[in-house]
Amino acid sequence: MSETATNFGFTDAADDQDRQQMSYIAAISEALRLEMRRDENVLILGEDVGGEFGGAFKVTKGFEAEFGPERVLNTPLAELAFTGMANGMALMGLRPVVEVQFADFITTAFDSIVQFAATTHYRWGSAVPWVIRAPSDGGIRSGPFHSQNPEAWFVHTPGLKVVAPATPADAKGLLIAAIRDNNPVIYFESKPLYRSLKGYVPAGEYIVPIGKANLARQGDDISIITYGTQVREALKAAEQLAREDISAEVLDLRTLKPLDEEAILDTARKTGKVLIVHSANRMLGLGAEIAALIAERAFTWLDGPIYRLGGLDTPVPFSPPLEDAYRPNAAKIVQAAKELAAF
Amino acid sequence: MSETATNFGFTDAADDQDRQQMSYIAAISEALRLEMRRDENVLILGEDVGGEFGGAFKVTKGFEAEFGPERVLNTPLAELAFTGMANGMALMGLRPVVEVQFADFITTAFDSIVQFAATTHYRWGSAVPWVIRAPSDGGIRSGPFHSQNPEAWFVHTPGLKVVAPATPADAKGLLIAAIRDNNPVIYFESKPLYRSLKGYVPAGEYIVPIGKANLARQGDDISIITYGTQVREALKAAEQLAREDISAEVLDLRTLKPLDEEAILDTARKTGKVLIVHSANRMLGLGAEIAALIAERAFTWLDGPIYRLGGLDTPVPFSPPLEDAYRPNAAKIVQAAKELAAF
Amino acid sequence: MTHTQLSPQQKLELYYWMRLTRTFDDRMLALWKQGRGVGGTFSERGHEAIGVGAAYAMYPDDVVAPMHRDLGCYLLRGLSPRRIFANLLGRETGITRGRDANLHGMGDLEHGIIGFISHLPQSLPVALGVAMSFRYRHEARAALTFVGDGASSAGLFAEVLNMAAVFNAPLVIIVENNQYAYSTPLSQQTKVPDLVVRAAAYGLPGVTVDGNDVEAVYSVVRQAIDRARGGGGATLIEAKTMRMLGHAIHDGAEYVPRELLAEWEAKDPLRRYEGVLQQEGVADAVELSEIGERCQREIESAIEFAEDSPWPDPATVSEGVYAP
Amino acid sequence: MTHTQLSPQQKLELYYWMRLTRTFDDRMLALWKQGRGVGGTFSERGHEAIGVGAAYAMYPDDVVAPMHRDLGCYLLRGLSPRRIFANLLGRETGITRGRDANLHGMGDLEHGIIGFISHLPQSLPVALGVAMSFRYRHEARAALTFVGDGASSAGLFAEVLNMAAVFNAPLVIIVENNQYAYSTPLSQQTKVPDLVVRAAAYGLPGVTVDGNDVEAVYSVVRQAIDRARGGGGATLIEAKTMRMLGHAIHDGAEYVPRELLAEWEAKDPLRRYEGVLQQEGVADAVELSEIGERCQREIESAIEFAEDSPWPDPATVSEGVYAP
Ligand SMILES: Cc1ncc(C[n+]2csc(CCOP(=O)(O)OP(=O)(O)O)c2C)c(N)n1
Ligand SMILES: Cc1ncc(C[n+]2csc(CCOP(=O)(O)OP(=O)(O)O)c2C)c(N)n1
Ligand SMILES: [Mg+2]
Ligand SMILES: [Mg+2]
Repeated sequence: MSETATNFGFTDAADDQDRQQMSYIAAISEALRLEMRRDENVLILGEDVGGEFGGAFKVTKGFEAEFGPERVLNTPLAELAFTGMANGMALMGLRPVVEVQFADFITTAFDSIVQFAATTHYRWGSAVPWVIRAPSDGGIRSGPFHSQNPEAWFVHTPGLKVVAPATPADAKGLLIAAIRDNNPVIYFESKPLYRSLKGYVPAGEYIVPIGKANLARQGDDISIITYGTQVREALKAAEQLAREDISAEVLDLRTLKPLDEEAILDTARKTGKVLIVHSANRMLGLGAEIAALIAERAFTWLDGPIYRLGGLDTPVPFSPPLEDAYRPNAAKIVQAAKELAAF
Repeated sequence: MSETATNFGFTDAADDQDRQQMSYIAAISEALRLEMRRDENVLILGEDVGGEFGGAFKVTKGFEAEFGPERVLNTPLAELAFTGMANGMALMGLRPVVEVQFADFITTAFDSIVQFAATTHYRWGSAVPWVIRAPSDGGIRSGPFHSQNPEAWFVHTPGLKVVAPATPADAKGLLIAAIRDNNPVIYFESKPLYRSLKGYVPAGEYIVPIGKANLARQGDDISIITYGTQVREALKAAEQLAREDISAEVLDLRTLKPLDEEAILDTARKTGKVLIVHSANRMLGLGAEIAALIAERAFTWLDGPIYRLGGLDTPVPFSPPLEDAYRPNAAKIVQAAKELAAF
Repeated sequence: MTHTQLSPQQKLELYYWMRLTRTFDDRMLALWKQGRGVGGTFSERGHEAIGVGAAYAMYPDDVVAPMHRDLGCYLLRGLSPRRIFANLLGRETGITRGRDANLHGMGDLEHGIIGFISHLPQSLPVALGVAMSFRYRHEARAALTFVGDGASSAGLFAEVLNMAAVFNAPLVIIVENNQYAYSTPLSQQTKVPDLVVRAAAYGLPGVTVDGNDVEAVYSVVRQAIDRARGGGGATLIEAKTMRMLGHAIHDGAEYVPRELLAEWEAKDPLRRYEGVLQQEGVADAVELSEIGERCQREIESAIEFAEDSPWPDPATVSEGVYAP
Repeated sequence: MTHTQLSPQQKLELYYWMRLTRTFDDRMLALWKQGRGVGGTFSERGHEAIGVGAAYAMYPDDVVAPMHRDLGCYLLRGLSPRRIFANLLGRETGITRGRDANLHGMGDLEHGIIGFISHLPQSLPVALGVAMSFRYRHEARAALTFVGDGASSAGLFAEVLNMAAVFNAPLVIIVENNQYAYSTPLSQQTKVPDLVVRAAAYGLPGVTVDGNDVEAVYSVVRQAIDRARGGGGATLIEAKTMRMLGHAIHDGAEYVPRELLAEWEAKDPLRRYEGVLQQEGVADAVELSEIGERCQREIESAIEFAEDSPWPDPATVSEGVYAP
């Protein structure tokens, strides 16, 4: 097997001073710390987030010492209630940032999210400004319950916003934007990128607006539309494709709800050939909405079928060869892109 | 307002002897009764399903008298636990049919469905053969929490099957098929059709196979692909369109997971113009998957963009003018179809 | 139980709110029978003393998350009968502007009220969060919420009791034990006839109160609120009562033994309080019926207002999904 | 607590299973440290007496839904160390054929075992359903399941206690109170130090047992199972113990006071039982170490088997999502 066990890289988030090479997870910690310093209404809650421990991934390591236990609230194991509690706090003007230990456990809080938080402003006009941080995605041999990508459920739910950063800078900028947004925002962070992806992160206040995609690479022959962990794979694939004289554009969605429809339609219209990629299960994954959007509003520009590459329609398997078969990666993207380019 | 309050038609399910004019809800009751008589392993559980009462919609009225309280089990108000209980029963070879009082409350049982039931056979090879009956859809002025169409969440989840009958005959035949299926099947029944839709229902054992769509009407110019309550609207629309010389084909999906891909592709290839309709929220509703499927595999046959008509991307509003604005209906289908036909 | 001393004026206020609630309820039911309603609706007949007594015990800066049988609480906290009726009828002038149904979603933070959602018992963690926001800001305020006997079987009830205890939250939870959850009697819901025993299992104090005695309700809730506001933490109160009509308007409740209803009819909170007030010389029959007439007029004018109110404009249907 | 009489042979069996469990655990940890593991894994050090004592109390036709610290239970119910090790290493020969991770998903109905899922405490309602299937078929069988102190804060725990009582289900629930849920000590999890008090709140009998005393565990579980099989309904048992290592393999558990660990190290269930057996003259040190060597051989051969086993074929990845 090529990949070894990573144990999710459970170590302390490096307090990286070199902004050129800041890790994705350090960028998350920095965003939280800055927002908590800026605004007393921002607090953190979830299982094991407090104490010296600072969360399963150590994102809030040191936070209790700086902000005190009231602002870094260790909760009992009760996702439905503590997310519901965040609803009440948010209604009273606080800005809770809820950590679900793994994105997989967000289902336990489902009612508090999709029924209460998502509908409240529409029903009686009061805002529920919270953020749920959900460590998602796999490729690290953690099996069906620590590898999930449940974003599609929330994208389907009116009243929520959903973001999924693909770079350290976006991890920071989107988290700050999410905390300042007046709506419930689910922030899907990528476990596989935590410590393996480093890059430049602007210092101080840095906001990436919700709803704006990022054209991560320009190209002419084909558009690869993706987000989260798969952006890195798509960029790798695009380099490979370039060597084979296929010019691929890579659009990193960054925000999954609301979608940046113009950016999606622009790239589709430009290249006429679209490949959508995500780690989540393919059937009715976000790729379906993007394909449907393009098939409706960029139809006359299309020069080929719209391809989707997603996780297979199985639970996420544990064993390395199975998980590798399950997940999209650069090689699979290259293959699909070549097929499409040749159409 | 044209429509008056219906209170969901809360009366006893008619024991309609005239098979030509059997109501949709009577067909559901009949399927349950027949299956319980046939197989001792079939039992019913849920809130208020037992006693003289027989469920919020009276589907199981008289069942306790016939089958006894052990087979018609009134549960405490605890969806997560009683659905989890159904998981355990199913593993031991029983065939529980769970009634969630309204489809809206299925979210309360989410973990037991999407995490346990959906993954068990893949993980360790044991079958979880249950059915959840979920009374869904609106148009009857019951507001955001008694009108939902949550099927997309489950269609996205590998390991589940999802059906949604549009006629009394299918209500019977799909329920029997669901009970006999060795997998967890969510059966979305349409509240608005309960007593307002009547039709011929075959007597005795009648099975509509899971996974097979029904070409409800043949046509040449445009394909309307839909399911559940909207089939009736689509058929009405098709008649209207016929009067305006547009020949519309109506495909009733019947099963939402697994999709009858061939039937979908066949109609798309035949007419080259596709309009997808459902009551559920449009964004990442089932229509997205169908559009994506067609955009990938029937691309060269398409003569126009793929249109989707869904519920608006809002919670389901209560007030009649708002709910009417929210929901697709025959008139809106006609309008969209004419636009598409003219493309 | 020693009642906190109430003045005659206060007693008359309690009576007024209960009477207003009953009048609202009666007129609503009549309207629906005439086909003038929209969708379904819930009666709170039999629950008047709980909603009113508890709301009367609140301080102005406290916040409440009521459930579907707490009309009296909404009224007392300041939602006008007009806006509520308009809500029931789906009008633009209703609290939810036609977005939410019957008593759902009637939230208004100006009045310290959290809107209700169907998913039981979702109000509980939200009220806990409100309480925790007070704790967070070191404000001496309390949150109050209600839950039914049926909904107390939902795990969320236990999660909230536990967290309220762990966090020493300024929260008061009132179980309205009305013996039934829809058609399901308490004996099929749980093996413990006294739901207050759940308190101890999570380390909270628990109190039982006669839910048909408005002053008793007022008194225990007031004590619990004072305790919460003073930093003493959460309390669970079980108010025993009876759901006197069906689960909702369409339900004839044939499954409820008629003797049980007769037994509780004799304990009707409104009639009973009329007796108390007359016995104590607070008011005579004439004065009470004057209050009744005043309530009648208010409700009639509310109905008129609601029925004359415009429907929401369908063009606005997509507005408000997101906060700006 | 009078222990059901165990024969010397039975006592040695109990010892063997605890020793096998410990040996498995030790070797697993060593393998992981050497980088030969795949993904993460959980140690059950300290929990041996609970998993083994409880499983030993089961009848062959009973069914168990274990959690992530019940390795001893899986072994005793008949899952071979080979298949378990192969599962840990993601091999085709593992119980889940590479589909599920570490101790998750190790279900095998031939052995009366329900596979575990992460979402806590999902095993509880499933075990309740198993118990209800026995009741439904009028079979004198019981279901047994385990839950952690942390997971007892989840509402599902309360829902299941309540439903088990209402339905008089033949179910035994064991709370493995090991003082911590990941980094969270019990005092931050709940205000009640004795989780067994929850039983009364739902109308169930509750029993506390020393979770480091295998015979005591056996005895109380046996009584509860007999009661369940005899139609007497469900029991909640709280077994007190200590999680002796980190939450999972990656976790050094620096947040646990070293004195607390030292205190519990002295009560190590395996060492302690060795003392009992020697004192009672059931076995001497030589006999015990012979058992130890036997366990060592079994585990080494299991590891060899697992490491030599083939990986699953990626072409099969989509197989088995649905039952035929
Ligand atoms: C999670 C959930 N499941 C089911 C329902 C449907 N339902 C509405 S009220 C009700 C009974 C509630 O009983 P109780 O809590 O005792 O309140 P009461 O109506 O008696 O005041 C049920 C089952 C719901 N609202 N929420
Ligand atoms: C619903 C849910 N939330 C969070 C987790 C993550 N998690 C795994 S084990 C654990 C702690 C469990 O503690 P406890 O129940 O005491 O069992 P122990 O590990 O101590 O044996 C947590 C929080 C989970 N598995 N399920
Ligand atoms: Mg009740
Ligand atoms: Mg523990």
